[in-house]
Amino acid sequence: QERGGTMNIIVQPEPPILVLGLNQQGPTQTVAGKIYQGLLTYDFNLKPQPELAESWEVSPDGKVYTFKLVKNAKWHDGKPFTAADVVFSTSKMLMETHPRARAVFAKAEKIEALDDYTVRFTLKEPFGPFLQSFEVSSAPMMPKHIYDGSDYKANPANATPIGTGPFKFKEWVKGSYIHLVRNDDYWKAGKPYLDDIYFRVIPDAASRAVAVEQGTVQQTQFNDIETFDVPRLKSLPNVEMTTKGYEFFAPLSWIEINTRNKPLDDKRFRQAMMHAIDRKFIRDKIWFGLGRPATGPVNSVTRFYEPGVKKYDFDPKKAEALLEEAGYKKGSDGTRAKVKLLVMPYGETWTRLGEYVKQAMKRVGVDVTLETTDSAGWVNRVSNWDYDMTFNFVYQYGDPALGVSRTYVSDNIRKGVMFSNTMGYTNPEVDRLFAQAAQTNKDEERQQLYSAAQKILVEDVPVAWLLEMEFPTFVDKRFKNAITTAIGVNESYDSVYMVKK
Amino acid sequence: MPRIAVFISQRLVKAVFVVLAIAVFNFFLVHAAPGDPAAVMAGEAGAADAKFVEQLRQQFGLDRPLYEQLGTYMGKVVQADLGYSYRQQRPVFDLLMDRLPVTLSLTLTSFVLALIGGVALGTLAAMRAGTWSDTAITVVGLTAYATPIFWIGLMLILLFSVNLGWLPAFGTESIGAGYTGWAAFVDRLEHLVLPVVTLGLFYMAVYTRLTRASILEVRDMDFVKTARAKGLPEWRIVSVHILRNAILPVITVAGFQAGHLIGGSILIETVFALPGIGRLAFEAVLQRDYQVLLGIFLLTSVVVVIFNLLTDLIYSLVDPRIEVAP
Amino acid sequence: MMTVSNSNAPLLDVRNLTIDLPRGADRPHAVEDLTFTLERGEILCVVGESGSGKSMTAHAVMGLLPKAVKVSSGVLRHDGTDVLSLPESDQRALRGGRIAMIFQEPMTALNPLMRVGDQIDEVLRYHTTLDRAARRARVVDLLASVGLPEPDQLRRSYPFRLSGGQRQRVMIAMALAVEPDVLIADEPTTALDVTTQKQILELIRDIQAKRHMGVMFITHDFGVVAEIAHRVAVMQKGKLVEIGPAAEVLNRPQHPYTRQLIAAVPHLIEHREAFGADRKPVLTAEKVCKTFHIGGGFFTPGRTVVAGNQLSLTIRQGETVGLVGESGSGKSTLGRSIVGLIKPDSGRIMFEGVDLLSLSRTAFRPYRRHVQMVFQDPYASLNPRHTVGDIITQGPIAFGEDRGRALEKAKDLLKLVGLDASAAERFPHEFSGGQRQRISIARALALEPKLLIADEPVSALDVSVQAQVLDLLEDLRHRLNLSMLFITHDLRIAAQICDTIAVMQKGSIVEIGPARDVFGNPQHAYTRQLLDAIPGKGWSIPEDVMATGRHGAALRTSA
Amino acid sequence: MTAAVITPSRRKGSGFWRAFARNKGAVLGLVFLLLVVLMAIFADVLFPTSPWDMTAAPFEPPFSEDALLGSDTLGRDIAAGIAHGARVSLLIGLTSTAVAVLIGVCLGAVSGFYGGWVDDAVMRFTELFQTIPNFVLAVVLVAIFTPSLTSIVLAIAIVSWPPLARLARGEFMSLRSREFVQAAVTTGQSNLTIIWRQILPNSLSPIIVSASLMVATAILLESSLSFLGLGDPNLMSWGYMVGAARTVIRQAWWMSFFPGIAILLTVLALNLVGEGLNDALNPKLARKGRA
Ligand SMILES: Nc1ncnc2c1ncn2[C@@H]1O[C@H](COP(=O)(O)OP(=O)(O)OP(=O)(O)O)[C@@H](O)[C@H]1O
Ligand SMILES: Nc1ncnc2c1ncn2[C@@H]1O[C@H](COP(=O)(O)OP(=O)(O)OP(=O)(O)O)[C@@H](O)[C@H]1O
Ligand SMILES: [Mg+2]
Ligand SMILES: [Mg+2]
Ligand code: NI
Repeated sequence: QERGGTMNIIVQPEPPILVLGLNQQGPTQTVAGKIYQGLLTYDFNLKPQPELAESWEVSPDGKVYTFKLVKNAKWHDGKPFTAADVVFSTSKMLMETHPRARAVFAKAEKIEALDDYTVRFTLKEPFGPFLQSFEVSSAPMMPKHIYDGSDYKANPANATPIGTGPFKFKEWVKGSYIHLVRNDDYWKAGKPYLDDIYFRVIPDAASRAVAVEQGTVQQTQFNDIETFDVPRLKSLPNVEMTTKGYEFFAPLSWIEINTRNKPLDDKRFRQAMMHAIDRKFIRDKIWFGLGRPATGPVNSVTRFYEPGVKKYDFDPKKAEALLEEAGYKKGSDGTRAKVKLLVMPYGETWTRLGEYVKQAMKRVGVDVTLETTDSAGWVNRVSNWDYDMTFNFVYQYGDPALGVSRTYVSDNIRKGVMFSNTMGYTNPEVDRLFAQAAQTNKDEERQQLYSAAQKILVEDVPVAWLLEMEFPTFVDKRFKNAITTAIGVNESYDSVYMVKK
Repeated sequence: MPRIAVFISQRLVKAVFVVLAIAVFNFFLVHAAPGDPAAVMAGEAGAADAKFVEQLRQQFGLDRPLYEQLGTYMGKVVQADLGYSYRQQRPVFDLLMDRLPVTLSLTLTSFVLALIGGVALGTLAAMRAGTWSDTAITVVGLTAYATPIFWIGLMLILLFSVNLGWLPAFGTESIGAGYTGWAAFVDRLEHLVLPVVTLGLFYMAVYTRLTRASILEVRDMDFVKTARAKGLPEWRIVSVHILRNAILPVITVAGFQAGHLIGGSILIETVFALPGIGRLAFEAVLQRDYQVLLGIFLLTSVVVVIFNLLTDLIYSLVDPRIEVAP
Repeated sequence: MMTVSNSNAPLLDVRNLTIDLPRGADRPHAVEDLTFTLERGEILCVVGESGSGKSMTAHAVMGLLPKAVKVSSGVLRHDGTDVLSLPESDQRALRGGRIAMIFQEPMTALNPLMRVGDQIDEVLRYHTTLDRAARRARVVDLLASVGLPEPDQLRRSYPFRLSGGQRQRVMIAMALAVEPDVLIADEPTTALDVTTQKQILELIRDIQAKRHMGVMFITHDFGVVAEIAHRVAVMQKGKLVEIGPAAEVLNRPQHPYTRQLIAAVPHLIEHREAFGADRKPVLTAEKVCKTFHIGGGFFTPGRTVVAGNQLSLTIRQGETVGLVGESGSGKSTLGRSIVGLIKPDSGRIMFEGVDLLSLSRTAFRPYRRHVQMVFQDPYASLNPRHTVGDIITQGPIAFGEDRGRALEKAKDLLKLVGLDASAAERFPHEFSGGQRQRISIARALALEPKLLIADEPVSALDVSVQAQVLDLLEDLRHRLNLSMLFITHDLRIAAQICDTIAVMQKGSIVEIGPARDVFGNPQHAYTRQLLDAIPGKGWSIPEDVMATGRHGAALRTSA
Repeated sequence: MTAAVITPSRRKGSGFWRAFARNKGAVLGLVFLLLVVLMAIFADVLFPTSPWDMTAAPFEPPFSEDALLGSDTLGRDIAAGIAHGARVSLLIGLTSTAVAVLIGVCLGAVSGFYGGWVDDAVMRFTELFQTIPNFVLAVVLVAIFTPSLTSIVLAIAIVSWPPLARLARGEFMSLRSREFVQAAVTTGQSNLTIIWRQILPNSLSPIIVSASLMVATAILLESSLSFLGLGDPNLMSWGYMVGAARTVIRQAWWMSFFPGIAILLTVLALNLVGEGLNDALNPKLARKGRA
């Protein structure tokens, strides 16, 4: 392991700002994950690992969490990182600016610094996934001395982010690249190894693929590479592909169904959809082998997955039978019903998927009209319930209480809010199970509650689950140690090194 | 000289009104779109609650009534302030200035090359009207004119970057290569070749056609007969008498299209991943970044206005008659 | 640079020249078996109707024939050398060096984007070895020698700044730059005013005499021929029908075609009685003023042109009032004001006691049918997409006439103007210029007007056709008791058909009175100048030719 | 309107055809265009199934058994897409041109005929639209009103009419002062009759020529919009096919190549026909022949 080397990583789309406390879009996380750090990170099985916190303790009642911080961490401007920064970040700044952190830390009754390197969180009631909420994008540590008392969003320091991470912000040529350089004062001795990281903005998918082939960039992640390019790029001699490193996000894609509208309000219609759509075909031909057909609301790589749920195999006959039973008879033109499908504006693949769903549903007599819109229109329409069906994919953030329940519980039916229960699905039993499971920190108990919830949901089909998505990460073979944890490319990369030939 | 000054100031006054009208028009157009930047950012964040969106709206000034927003905006525009992009956390003017060099170097080089090439080819074709070289130029020109510009771009990348590996496929420079001085300049030039050729090819075809048609028209005019009767050599007749007169309509069209090059550059910048105004515009539409979009509209209309003005000035230089009838 | 010449040979010797036209043209040869010579120190006038091949001959001599047109046989010698067999570079040296040419249209014959001095300089650059300074001096000399004022400044002007006459002088200066021995002038004065024409003719004659050049002068105006020709060649349909000394051809024409041409020339003999001042006035214009503003914007005032300054005029029942004057003097403006195409700034136009200018658009409409207009250009005045029948009936239909009746009447009118009734179903492009002008007249008459405004109705036509149309108008006037305002710049024509003449200059009527008085005893200096400028005054059409040719052919319809 | 152009006179009509036929490229273009139209009309006969149907395995290369020109990423037949796409491309090209011609000619006619402040107002309005780069405006319009057949057609029309308005204005202005129009005024015809019967038919030739070229531009515009992902997702159009296939251009050149060629050839044919029309209808050449 030697020092030196420059890594070029694709970032797409270009992040609006790099201050992770203020913006948590995917690309922001990838770039800012090298600048900022969280207290913890997670291994591939989602077990907490130390980062800025070197150790932690949980009280037996599950209400008090005490973290010991590393002692030698420094902000990029030279100021020491202390418990005050943790308290400021979690109790003040993120409460203002970070919707996900807000939901978690609102459960804390008290957040206090016991000394410069000890922080104690006291919760109002036990919260199962509390320890799952400390990786860099869920709770990035922000410098108190810069932000306290200022208008966070208008702070002039936002242009030059200051974190504790292994890489420092150097330069940002908008529309072109972001340049990070090694933090020589990094608190882990001898690290990082790389000299520079360039994040390059390449908006066109074909160009991104060429960039990988030509070796101009050494890493791509998430959906940078369109699915159809994956098989080809996978066989390149200079890069390695992995689908690991997304366990924390564990994205799950589905057809979101507005259950307020006819005929989608009928459970049998939704079940028929599950039978009419060939998810293996989708995985093989649209996602080119990436991902696994989803069986229910929880991704099988995360915690509390329940395999024993009702199975929907691809069976158009069964689908037709269900439709027949629900009273949707074939009309003279062979059509049973008409619905609209709003295609998600996040790339070609979703458009292809839309076209596939249209054809698949047509085969069982349902006429699907495709609608397209740009991302603003999509968010606007979905969050205001102005749609029949659309696609969506949602991250699970390591725990059903963080990333799963929000989609299905009825008190999260909130008009105008994206990623809430926009389907309008209500089931009191499901509400109860999810609420109870969140409030305990006994894993066996939680497993039982979540299994029960999963069984009900799979029977009800509030959304038509498609795939447990996998993202391909391509990394140049000369670069080692890139993907080591469940947050994958959002890691700090302090142990990545380059093998010189 | 004062005539020119009067002429320019007269045009400028007109232009200011056009530009202001465009600002208002665009303001309503952009705000007619469903969704707003806050919603987009909420969608991209992957998680959101009502407070988050509310905060953003307040910050962007979207909670105030439309006429008030328009008033604020126009008030700023009049003071040459294009506003602030909260999404990008930067003044719109700075954003535009960042992107402008790329777009200008792309469009101006293509424009100049297309103009020179087009006029040269058009002249050649017209002077040899009916021969095989005319046919060849016309056919190639027509083909370039009829091919979707992005398709040409893709094919060129396929050929020159992927298969032959002669030229870089995208970007404006080899980032991190650490070139300085001359090497950096050459590097930038190399990156410009494919986009410029792609964009230029289409316009070259346009100018070739125009020049050819214009020359065919001028060729039969009386004063050309006079020049022949004077016993001048053919090259002088073509260059001094025919071309100078034939170029006028080409200048007019060229001036008009200079602004539209920016439109074409959206496609080119997308295909070749250039951080220019065109792509910024496209992203701004999708992200509902009102301020940036309005800024771009304003900037491009100013550019177009300036180009039209330049065209008229060039015209008045080439054509002495213009002075009398502005 | 003086050229040494082989003095035995004629300057230009054209033998059996035949020029082929491209396939699909109206005849196979532009010029057929043409033979003539041009001697030193002589002016040879070539006359003939439009399309007879005059220009083609000239272009062939210059080696400037259009690509599609080729000399198929014959010999063309210049000073003994066979021009047609010379290589291109030698031909080029000949062009502009020994043979020079000036064209009809001074407005378009000069490069609009080049200073006139530079355009002359070009000839010197390519045909002499003079250095820059010497060339400049020569340009100034040349401009001075063609009578242009302040040549040193004018050298730097662009053509658009010069008047038509000045441009034609520049063209002549350019042609003379390297002292050619042959000058070909293709209708050099046709586009000019009479007064300017006179000056240019004099200039050409002077220079020709001074330098002992041979001049081939193409024209269709026998007045001009009479003015300057030493010899005359007459062409018809590509063939030379008569050639001889001017006096012979003009006064004792042999070929019937020549006789017909000469007979068609309007004759400057007043044969009209003074018109009775007791007749009822149809139209009275009082102090009509019109100023045009050209250009201008927010800041610039632009240019103003006074096209009508206190114009007063009376037209009586059955009277023909002629409006003459140089180009741009405002003749058309007055005519258009009367028919309501232009709104004058002030003044009154009284028609049967009503002031037409005070009427609104709708109130004016009923009066439109009483005042009709015939336009100058027979090609532009008929809608090419409508049938002749449509064109004539549109007016009556607009005034509520039944379509069938209107068509019947249109057919009668066509017969009246000497066309076949079947013409109604055809389109304008199927007719010749003279026939179209008849259609125009029929259209004007369809509304049974009391007053006819004819704005240069014959100036776009060939002489022989001109005569026919004028006779038609004359005839109709008698038959229908029409009043007419006849606008023309040709004093011969005015003299021939007008009872009263009004002379206009720069927007004002400078003299008005009975034709006989105005022509016989002009009062205003400008009128005298105009009359003085009429070419070929000294020549009168031989009586016998006039008797046989013209009045016999008066109403022939084959224009 | 077209009836006025193709004059009832047999001689004139045949003259037009003769002039048109002299231009070999134009005839070639016309023949090709007719083939495209036929293909559009008989698309349902040639390829009875919907072009969206996945009839073959994905990524089949051309000349394979069940897909003559290959299949696309979802196994849809490229040939069927091209045949059905002809319909959409032509439909969008023609309707948007028709709308643009309607707007342009109306505004241009009013502006050129009445002159004065009306002209000034209309021209300022036109300038406004010409100052905004047209493709940018089209993108914004389609994005804002969400991509659909109507919004695409309207957007293309909205960005295309200004040149037509200028052309029509120029024609109307010059024709208005022509003597036959003044003759119509003096014979008491109403403004409407003059605009409709006298001026319009005579100004149509250049308008038809530009319209024919505009159809070509509209097809290109539509494909560019599709390329950026702003096409109507329910319509199989050539532009959509290139746009959808561009990302797999490396693996499957045929997916964007054939529709690209279809656009290229159709646009080329339209241009050739436009030039042929120009040669045949150009009043200048016609006048020359007459003099
Ligand atoms: N460029 C050309 N191509 C083909 N035919 C031509 C061309 N120019 C003239 N012609 C034809 O050649 C013949 C002679 O034309 P020419 O110009 O010599 O007549 P002209 O006597 O000069 O007539 P005008 O008095 O109208 O000038 C006419 O039939 C004319 O139609
Ligand atoms: N519509 C117009 N706008 C501006 N100026 C005009 C207009 N019509 C005529 N003029 C100008 O008014 C003056 C008189 O023009 P008019 O046409 O009446 O002259 P004319 O005597 O008929 O000349 P010609 O013999 O050349 O026909 C000219 O200088 C002309 O340029
Ligand atoms: Mg001639
Ligand atoms: Mg006049
Ligand atoms: Ni008589």
